[in-house]
Amino acid sequence: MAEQGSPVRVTYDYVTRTIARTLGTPSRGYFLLLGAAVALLGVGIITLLFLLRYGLGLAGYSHPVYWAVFITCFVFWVGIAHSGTLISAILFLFRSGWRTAVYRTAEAMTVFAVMTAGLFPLIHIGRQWYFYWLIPYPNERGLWPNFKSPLIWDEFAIGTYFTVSTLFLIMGLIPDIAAVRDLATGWRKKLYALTSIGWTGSNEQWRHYTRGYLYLAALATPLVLSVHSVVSWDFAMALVPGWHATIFAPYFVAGAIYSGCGMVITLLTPIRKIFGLEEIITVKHFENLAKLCLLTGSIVGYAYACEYFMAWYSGNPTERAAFWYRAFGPYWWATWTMIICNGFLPLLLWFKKIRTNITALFVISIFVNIGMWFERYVIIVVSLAGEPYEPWANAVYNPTWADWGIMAGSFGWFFMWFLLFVKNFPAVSISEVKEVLAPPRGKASKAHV
Amino acid sequence: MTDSLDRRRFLKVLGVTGAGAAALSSCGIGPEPTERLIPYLIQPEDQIPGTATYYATTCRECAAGCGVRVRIREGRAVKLEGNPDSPINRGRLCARGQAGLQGLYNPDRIAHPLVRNANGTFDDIDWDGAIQRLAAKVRESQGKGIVFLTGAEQSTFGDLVDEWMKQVGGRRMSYEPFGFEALRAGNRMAFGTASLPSYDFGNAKYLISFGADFLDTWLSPVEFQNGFSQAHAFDAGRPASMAKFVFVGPRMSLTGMNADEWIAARPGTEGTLALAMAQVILSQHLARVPADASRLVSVLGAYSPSAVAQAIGIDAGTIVRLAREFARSGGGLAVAGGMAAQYPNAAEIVAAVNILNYVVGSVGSLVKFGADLAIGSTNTFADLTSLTTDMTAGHVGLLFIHGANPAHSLPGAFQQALAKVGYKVSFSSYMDETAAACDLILPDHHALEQWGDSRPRAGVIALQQPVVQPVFDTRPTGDVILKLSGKSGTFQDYLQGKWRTRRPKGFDQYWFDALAKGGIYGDAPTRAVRLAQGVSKISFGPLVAPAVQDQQVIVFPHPALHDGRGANKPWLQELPDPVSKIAWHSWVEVHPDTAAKWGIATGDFLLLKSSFGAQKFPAWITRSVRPDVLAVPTGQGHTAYGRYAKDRSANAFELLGAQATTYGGRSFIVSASATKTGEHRKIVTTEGSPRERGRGTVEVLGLARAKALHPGEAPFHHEETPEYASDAVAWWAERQHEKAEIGNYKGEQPRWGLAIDLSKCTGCAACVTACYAENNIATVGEELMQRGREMSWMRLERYWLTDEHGEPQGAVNSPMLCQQCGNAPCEPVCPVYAAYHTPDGLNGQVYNRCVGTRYCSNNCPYKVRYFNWYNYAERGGQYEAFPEPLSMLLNPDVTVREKGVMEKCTFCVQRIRGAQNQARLENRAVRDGDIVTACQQTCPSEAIIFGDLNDKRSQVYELAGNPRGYHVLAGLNTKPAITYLARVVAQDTPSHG
Amino acid sequence: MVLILALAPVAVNGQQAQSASSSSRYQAPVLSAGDTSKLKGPRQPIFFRHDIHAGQDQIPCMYCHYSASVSSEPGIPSLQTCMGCHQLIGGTPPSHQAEIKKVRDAWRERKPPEWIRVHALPGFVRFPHMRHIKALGTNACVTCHGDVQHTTQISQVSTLRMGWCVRCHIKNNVTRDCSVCHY
Amino acid sequence: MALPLPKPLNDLFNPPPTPGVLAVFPYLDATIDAIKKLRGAGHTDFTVYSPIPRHEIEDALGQAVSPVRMFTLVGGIAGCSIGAWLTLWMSADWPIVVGGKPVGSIPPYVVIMFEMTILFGALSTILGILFNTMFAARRAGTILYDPRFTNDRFGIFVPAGSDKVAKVESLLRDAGAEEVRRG
Repeated sequence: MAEQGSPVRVTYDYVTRTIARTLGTPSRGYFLLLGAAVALLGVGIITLLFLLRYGLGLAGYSHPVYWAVFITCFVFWVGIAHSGTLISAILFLFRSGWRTAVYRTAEAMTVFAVMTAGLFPLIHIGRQWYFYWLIPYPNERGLWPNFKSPLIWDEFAIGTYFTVSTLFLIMGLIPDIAAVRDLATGWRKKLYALTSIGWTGSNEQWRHYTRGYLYLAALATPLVLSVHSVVSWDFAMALVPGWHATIFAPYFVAGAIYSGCGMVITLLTPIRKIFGLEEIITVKHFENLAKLCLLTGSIVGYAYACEYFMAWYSGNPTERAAFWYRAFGPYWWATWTMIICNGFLPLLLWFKKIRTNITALFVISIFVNIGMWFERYVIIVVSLAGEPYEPWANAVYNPTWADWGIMAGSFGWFFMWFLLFVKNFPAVSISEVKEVLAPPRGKASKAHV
Repeated sequence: MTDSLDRRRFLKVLGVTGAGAAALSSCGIGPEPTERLIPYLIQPEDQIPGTATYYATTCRECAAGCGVRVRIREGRAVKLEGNPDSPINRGRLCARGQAGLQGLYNPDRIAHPLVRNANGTFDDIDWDGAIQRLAAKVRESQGKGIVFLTGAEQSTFGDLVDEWMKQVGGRRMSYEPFGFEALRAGNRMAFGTASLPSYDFGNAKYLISFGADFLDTWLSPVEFQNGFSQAHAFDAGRPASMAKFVFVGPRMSLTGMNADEWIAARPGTEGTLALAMAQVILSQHLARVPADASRLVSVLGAYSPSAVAQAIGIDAGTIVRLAREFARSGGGLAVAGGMAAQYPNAAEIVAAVNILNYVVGSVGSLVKFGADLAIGSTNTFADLTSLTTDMTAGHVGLLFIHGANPAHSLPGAFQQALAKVGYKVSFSSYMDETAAACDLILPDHHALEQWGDSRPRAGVIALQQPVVQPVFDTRPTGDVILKLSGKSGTFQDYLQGKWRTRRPKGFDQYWFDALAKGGIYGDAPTRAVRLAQGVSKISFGPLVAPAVQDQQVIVFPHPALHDGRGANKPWLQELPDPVSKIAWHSWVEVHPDTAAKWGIATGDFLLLKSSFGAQKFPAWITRSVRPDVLAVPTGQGHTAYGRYAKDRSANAFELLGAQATTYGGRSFIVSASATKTGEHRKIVTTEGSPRERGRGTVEVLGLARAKALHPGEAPFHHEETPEYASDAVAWWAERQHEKAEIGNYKGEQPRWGLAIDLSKCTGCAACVTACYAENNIATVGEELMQRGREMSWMRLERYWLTDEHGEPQGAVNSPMLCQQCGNAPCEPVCPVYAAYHTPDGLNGQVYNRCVGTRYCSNNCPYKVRYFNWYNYAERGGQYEAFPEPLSMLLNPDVTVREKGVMEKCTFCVQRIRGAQNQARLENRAVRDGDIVTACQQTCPSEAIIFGDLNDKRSQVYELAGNPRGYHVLAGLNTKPAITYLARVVAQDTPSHG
Repeated sequence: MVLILALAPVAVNGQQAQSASSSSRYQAPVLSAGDTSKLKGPRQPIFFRHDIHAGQDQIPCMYCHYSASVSSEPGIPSLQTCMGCHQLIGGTPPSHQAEIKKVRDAWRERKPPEWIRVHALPGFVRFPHMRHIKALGTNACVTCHGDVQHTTQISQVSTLRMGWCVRCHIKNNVTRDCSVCHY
Repeated sequence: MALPLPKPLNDLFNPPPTPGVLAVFPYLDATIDAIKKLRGAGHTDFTVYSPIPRHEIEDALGQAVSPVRMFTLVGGIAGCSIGAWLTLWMSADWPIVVGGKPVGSIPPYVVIMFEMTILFGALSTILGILFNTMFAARRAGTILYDPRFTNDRFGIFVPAGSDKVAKVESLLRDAGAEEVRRG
């Protein structure tokens, strides 16, 4: 915001126009990026067609590693989806002002990440064409799904999360769309006129809007925490050593927010540069995000330590075997990638120099993403491969082109939507940025001067 | 899928045929094809559609002559089961026997006669043309030497061949790759008789096997295994419970794996050990020795333990101990065979072992001459060598080959010799190496399609009858011969004629009984034998260890593929070798020390170069072989023999010499140089951790401890629930149960359960193949198996038993299959109830409801759920498991699973439902024993018992309460329905990793 | 000829008309080619009429479908069974004679007719006929196959879908356990 | 901003125009002043435009708390009970035992209930906002509006008949409106 010594005076008008400018006609670079995303998506779709025709055998699965890259990606994207609602809802309840400049991006990211994550359960099941059997709909056979299964919990949690976060995003957008509507011309004006559903900013509208927004935030907050807890229960409810742990819910939530913040930084850095939003998204915002990373990252690191400690302290031979296998088994490289990226890297953020250096943050954020992907890979694949209950079960797991193809597709899908969004809707909240500005003061008398 | 089964080919069959075997995919995408129902022309009175009928016949997969009952559904043979009436296998069957079906419906069978044309390839020819052509050949080659080479044929067919050969002035020879020349020679040396006695393992009180793999390949494996498990199993009731079993040999085979003690004697010194033991027994008067044994003193004098210990490679004390144990047991049985009977000095070894039996008086009681085994009566290797010479010299104008594949297993000289033979005729049903080299192929019926008999043992005549219509345009060789020899009638008439001579009066009844029982089962009187005169003059060879220059390479018969005849059957190819757990390719066994010396790891290729041939095999590094010995299995390395066998790995026979041994046999040990080629392959193994790591997967008890157990004791209970928790757990279980008492789950229900006695299980894996056959389990092939995608619902886990030095003394084999848990972890996680608990206590798996989340498998601590990664039933698919006509052996009562669904063992639920339906029809309850699972039915050692755990009178209930009983991973409170009975080992301080 | 005309209307909706007159012994209608084309269900290679055999002549179902009461499969009669009667019976109306001739020809040529399957269950469903007949009696066929005795050409009358089975199981208060039918 | 909308949406979004005065204010304080003055002059149903929500304005207007919260509450409770019904009834409809657990076991179902609570709570909150704001719009009728209100200007529209217009105008000017319009 308007800090001392900032070159331009950030006024309401400045905010509106700067942000509205981001919606201008896109550059060639933009189209290149979009093209790349769509191409990746194409790869994913082709891979999926192969999977449908020939079966999941094309992926790297092997007994007993029956979940692998697909579920890893699923958890990864669900994780990404978390910071958004956290920043917009929880920080909103905490009245922390700095969120205003970044929460729109985060929220959009959330929605698209959930859209991506939601695809994986459909892709990874053996008979994708029967996915609807998981939905409780009245059918001729008189059968219902099994609500005891964590997968059904997932379905409800993810479904709810997608619906609510989408509504939350749209809610926040309405006043801003109205703002750009009043500046726009041509087809865009029509579009915004429709999508702003008659917003004028009258006191009645603000009155209900603010209240409603508050309650939405209040609902979204426990939801955020629940969703990744439920996802974590997919594993915690199973008796696989390395999965079956009570620490999982908080551990996953922290991890999710950690990865989410990482992704926000990854996305904001270029947006800020390209759209010239330096005055609105300042270093201070990045620093705060970094702090959030530091906090959650430390929690994650602590969780890792906890897992190993409990494995040792419990004296449970299978637990011990599982974690020994993790750290020193054939998949040690994955484990150590995860520990270094998530356990140690965030510690750099203790230094203000690094916290306030955008480039450094950007690099770190990339590693955070990688680290968190590997965390899920380790938890899922390595725990199954190291199956210690049944000494005879032997695993020889290696991902194949099919795994990578689908994963690439998911990134394409995500970035396609994100890019489309930032060019067509204000990627930074107009009204809320204004809220944290000093309003134009002044008495009638002055007005006449 | 239904319409893909070409009904026309087998009987004119009901349209409903195979509807049961319809693939799940019919519920997938796309409409159902309109089916056609083709009625019988004439209803066979013994066929009820939808209901199985059983016919008794004889298994011809090896020469043991086990009786089988073939399960027929709508004219298709869908399962082979042992015939309880047969005294040979007593209703049991081995993996090779089970796989006989895949020989019948093999996709690579020769469908019609073939004749070689000018440019060396084969043309089709009609039967009449072929027979005329052959008749002409016979006429013109008379006097030019006619030879008819058969397999081990002690049968009416053999007689017919003999007659015909007499008629055309030719000679018949029979060939068995792993012959028994040494046994006969050794018996002649010791007792002056060349016949092979039958062995009574069942009543032995102490067993020593000098190399004889009587559980996997030696003589009559199923019979011996059945007897062995009786003697060796632990039974608290019996006075001399558990006969100790000692295995002497350089390599631990399936048989050796079941030993309580493994003596890795230096190859060739087995006989020396036997003599030394005999010497101890005589000198220390440990047994009441027969009078004439005194003549042995002179011979044995030299063989004092101290004198020979170094040569054998063990310390004298061990020899004395063994001798004591053996003699004192009052029922010691020593057998020599396998490797020990295939050394250059094998005859002496056998003679030595005979002497050992003789001095403790086992000859006559446990070693029964009189009830002689027929298999020994094949021609010797020397005869075959001379045949080769004749052929090379061009003295053979016409060669017939039936039921043998010498081109694969005989030395290369034979192949070259074949080229010199005027005209070669093969009766093979498959295009094996020999057939491929012949000029005319007249495909024979499969054993299940034709009449025949065999005389495996004096007093036993096993009858063989056609149980299905011929699958292809083939003809019984018997018929062909009769036609050629100008006789009228078919081979069936000929056979009946022969049988009629045995019982002219009341023949029809006699014949009918034989058909119903599967043969005539009599007992030949035991013949007393005395020591031969020359026994004192036998020179048993040097007492010092031969200086080992090169590595000794042992070539041993593969337990499943044997000499290679099993290699065209996917079930056998995919069946992991009981010891190495390797499938689909062969290997060379290397001791870790040797491996370290050469710097090789498992999977590295070793080039073995003997003075006769060179082959390369991937190394399998194991302590189950002597450091100075390399061991290679036969069975692979075919250059023909169909899609499953062709170009797979290397042929171990090619390492062996062509020179016959002094006793006319073939030496299967050869010294060879081993060099690392630098190539590496990922071996296809199902082996996980060879050590059980104290996870409670298998439990082992020392003999003393086991004996001390009294009924009601439960030494393993603490693993189930710790004392302090048991009350709480019980209360909780009760509450849960109450809450679950609703709907179908109300009231009295059975709880199906299994009891598996690890003291009986030998790890022979017959159950695995039986499970494949019963449950339409797909074979996935080498590539997928390498990626750990085998579908075997039942797997055998082999955990080494080690002595204090960590050297393997044997292994515990534990069949691991779905435990049908009471509190199954797999069930609650399934989002669509595809995995659920049936009222009768099974873990139901509803294939057509499964969407394939695979969560159930992740949550299964036993890892016994298997996923269909591809559509293995897809016509012409890359991984098609049942290519025509293999699909005909699909069990109509079991769904063929589609891609994307989870599958697993359900205790043969189709058999359970079948029995329940039958009982309902007869207005009665299901009785204990009505339901027999496929694995239980076939288990040669009777280790598996199925039944209702809620039925206090059932056998399984009793076993479940056995003090040795335990549940795998019981600590997880999964409440498995399978009770394992702990393995009991003779030494009292067992350790397993 | 007159007879045919007289009966023609009945033939078209023969079922209802006949089941009404239950007092007198059932007379299967004689049909002209035109009428038969209107009938539901697939046209079989031989125009076999259950209404004549089972209805008019009152041959019990189990006479031909011999294994329905003892086995899971009902079985379809072998050609021999047909010939058992049709050695002698040649049929009166020419249309009948024509069909019966087909049977005799098939027998002579040893070539059984390929019936088109009407009632088919997917491969993963087990339906033990004998248990259902045991429970519901020998006339229970109609519960699933419809009023065969008065049906001229067989067509599938019940959906044979899972819900249909389950409803009946609930009605009769018998087990709904999945593994009774699916394995 | 009139958009072509189908009835009845049209009535909802574009009610008949209301006569009155629209004032544009550059400053917040001036706006507050104006509001105070208007209320002092007995005006109640005027509309205040602002680019962002300001509590000063709310205070000045002295509005009651929005009824949206009731929507949230009701929605939440409904969601929770639907969740409970869904899980318990569906388990009881075809009782299947899994893992030796009770057929209807609450602990796992709590998750579903919770999610349904949130879902329905959120949905009905949205409905509440839409309903209320539209209701407000409807009551106000179509009133004058200026695009700058979403940017950096505040505005007040006072509905006034031709008799009162002049008075209101002067009042707003005094308060510091930089522009006043009639409509």
